[in-house]
Amino acid sequence: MIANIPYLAVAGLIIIGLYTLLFKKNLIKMVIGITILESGVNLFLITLGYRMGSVAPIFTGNADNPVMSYPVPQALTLTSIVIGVAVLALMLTLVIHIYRHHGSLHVSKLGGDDQ
Amino acid sequence: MMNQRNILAAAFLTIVAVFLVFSALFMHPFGEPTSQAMDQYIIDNTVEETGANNGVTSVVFDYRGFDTLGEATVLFTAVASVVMLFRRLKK
Amino acid sequence: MNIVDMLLTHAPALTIAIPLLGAFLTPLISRVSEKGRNIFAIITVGITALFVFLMASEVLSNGPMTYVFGSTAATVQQSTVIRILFEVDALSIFMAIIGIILSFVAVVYSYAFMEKNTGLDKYYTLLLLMTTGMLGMMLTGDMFNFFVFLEITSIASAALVAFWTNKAKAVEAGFKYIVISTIGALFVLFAIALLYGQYDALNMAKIAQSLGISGFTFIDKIALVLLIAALAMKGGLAPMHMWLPDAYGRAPASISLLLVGATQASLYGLFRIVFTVYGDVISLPSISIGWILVLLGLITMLIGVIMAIIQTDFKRLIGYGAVAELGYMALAVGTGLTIVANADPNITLETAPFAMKAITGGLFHVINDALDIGLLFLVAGAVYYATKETSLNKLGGLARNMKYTTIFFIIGLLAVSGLPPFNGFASKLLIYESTYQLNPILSIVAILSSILLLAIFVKVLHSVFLGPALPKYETVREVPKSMLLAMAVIAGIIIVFGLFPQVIVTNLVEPAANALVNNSGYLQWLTGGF
Amino acid sequence: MKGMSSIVKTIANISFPIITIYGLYIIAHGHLTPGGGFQGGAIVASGLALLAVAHGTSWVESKVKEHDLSMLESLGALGFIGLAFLGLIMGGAFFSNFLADTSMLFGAIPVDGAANINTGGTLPLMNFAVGLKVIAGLFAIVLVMAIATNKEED
Repeated sequence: MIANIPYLAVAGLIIIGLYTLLFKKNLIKMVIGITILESGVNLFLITLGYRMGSVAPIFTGNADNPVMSYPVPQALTLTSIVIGVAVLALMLTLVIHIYRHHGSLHVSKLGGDDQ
Repeated sequence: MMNQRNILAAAFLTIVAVFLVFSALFMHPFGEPTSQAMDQYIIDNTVEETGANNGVTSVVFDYRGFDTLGEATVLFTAVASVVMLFRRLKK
Repeated sequence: MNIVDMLLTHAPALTIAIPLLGAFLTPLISRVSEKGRNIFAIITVGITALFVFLMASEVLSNGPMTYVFGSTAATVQQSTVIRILFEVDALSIFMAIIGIILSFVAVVYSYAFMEKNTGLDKYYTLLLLMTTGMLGMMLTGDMFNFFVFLEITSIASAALVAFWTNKAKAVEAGFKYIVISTIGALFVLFAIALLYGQYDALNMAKIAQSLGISGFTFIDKIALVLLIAALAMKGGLAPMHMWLPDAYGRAPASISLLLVGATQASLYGLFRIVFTVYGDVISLPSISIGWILVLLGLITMLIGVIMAIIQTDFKRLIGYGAVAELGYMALAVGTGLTIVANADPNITLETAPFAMKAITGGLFHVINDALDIGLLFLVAGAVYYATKETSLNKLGGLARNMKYTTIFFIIGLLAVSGLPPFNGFASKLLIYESTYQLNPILSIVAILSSILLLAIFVKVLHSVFLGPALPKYETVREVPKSMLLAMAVIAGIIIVFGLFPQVIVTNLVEPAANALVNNSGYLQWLTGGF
Repeated sequence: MKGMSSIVKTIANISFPIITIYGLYIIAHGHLTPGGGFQGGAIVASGLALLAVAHGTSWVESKVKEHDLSMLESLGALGFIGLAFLGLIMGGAFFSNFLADTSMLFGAIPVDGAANINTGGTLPLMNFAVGLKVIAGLFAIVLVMAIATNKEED
């Protein structure tokens, strides 16, 4: 159980992100919720690549290379973080426009208009 | 606060929470990854094949370089979108 | 001669690289000349279409094609797959053909449709990026690469949905679309991480192979459920379809056309994962994924049709029509899946031939729906271009001045509701026959919703095109030539598919269905060595 | 945003070159030390954002136009995909590292397992291209958003 603490931290982050997303009425808080959710998934990606007692995969040239953690999940997380920045920029742009149109950030403004 | 939509959302949240906690418990223990076929190969011959000290950069730009091209495209898309959405509408 | 062979070997990479190069060049070219940029975009998509058809001839003749990014050396060292690999088999080339037709028509259509708008260099850049994202999703053989291209398509289409920033509804639709797409994509990433944690592999074929070896553990079940939920949400299936009519209804018409392709790319991702990655493992459990897809399809169909009745906005109505059509695809492929992924050994493809017919019907309906719904969106765009009005109550009597658009609308209307001479009928007939054999109620509901769709679109035909000539629209003129050309291309394809369905089914849809059902072809390069 | 007090401006002017050099260092040594095109580009973009905040958007608007930034970004992106195409032509497969172990520019063979500045093959070039793209891109986002929200106030 103790060995899986990081995964429980990931579960906690994702649940907090989802809670903020589902229950908060302010648009900015929804965007924050998505960022928390995204950081939870990134944390999960990173924890997959760790080996007990390993160091970062940087080679220093001395022959006896110590045990190294996996480089692939770190590369995937790099991509995921940049995607998070891109999505965040777009969402905030749209929130600015919604604020200009409605003057308020309340989610009720987004009501599906099945008139 | 407990109107119909919130109950639905609460139910959805608990289902996802159960999924996550179970996946957390059933995952392989934190420090011992079960299989290391791909990563061990990369660690072993990063320096020979790509000539880079930094294993992550060799994965980012050489072994999985196409992902990084996709990622650079994502950033390019985001910048194009933001600039497009803030344009002046009247010509 | 070796030029064609050289191009052919690099075709998968060039299919993605050329529109991407075009997207990066567009801002530079638009500084030089506005007209030049539009032509450049059309040429870029045209060249990409050449490469897609070149690959199609290769793949349909001699089996799946693989392309490794980064080195010519075989990357299957000690049965691990290091680099990113593009796997193009009959199913992905079938979807790529749909994607490239839609984007070519969209580029030609937006030449005149978007003339009076500003910010067009970014518009064309995002259009090309959306095409790249869509094609990338369809051709890639790597899970994480699929996620990256899914994100490119989501961001580009969300921005394009919100293109008319002066309309509050369009910006809201864009925000809803990007929020739901991001959540879906994050759960796809979480499932990919779960699979990576298990098997230390990101290649779909490698994961399928290791799944086959080590069986269906609890973590794989969670990953499968997350993938199905996220991709069904991105594919517009029932419980989470609310974003689709808003996004389709508020976007410019050429973008709605591309959105149809993007949604179907997510649906392709769902089929690829359920049939190929989890192919030989999925038949173990007693619960059948097939029945879930069938029920999802039914609910989607009913919701789409019922909600379409009460719509008064032209494009939102077509959006709900698109939701209903997605229900057909899920229903058909789900019916096939109930047989393919059936636990007890005596129900197999041989004993239940209707499963193969259902999957063929479902896939044929994917291309038919893309064309029919696409044509209807182009007609709605033409009506908006001419009258700046999309609400059905205010429109009327346009047939007098816009003859061709009316003809195209009638073709689209008959094709969507599956009437004989057109392509909708060919695929829906296959679906009716096969779902009847699984359970009669399914095909009854399918036929009823087709009839309802016909009724709805006839009502639209009457309220928009026929009826008394409104004074406001006396001066309405027909839309420019390039828009008519775009609509004519799609209408032509619809008629050709409608008159000769067997030709298309035998040499395009059937190989795709076979490639979908047995994944041995997909894994062949891994097991059989490079 | 209007500019801040002169103290903040002078401190920003002093710290901006330091941030930029550090960011460029991260980009240049992407294949040796932790970091790379994205991380270094983000650092330099944050330095530029610091200037925009300190001096106010009107000053920045007079200095750099959004068009030039998108040109820079397109150039960076073209450099990156150009290298990938070169890999296709010279190295046989799209995105192949055709410069590694060929002792051309950046192509020296790493000796006894330790790479140095000159052995990265196409990696350093890709780092530069991506770094340029990220600098121009992120600063364009910051600039456009600042101008848009700035227009609202006055």
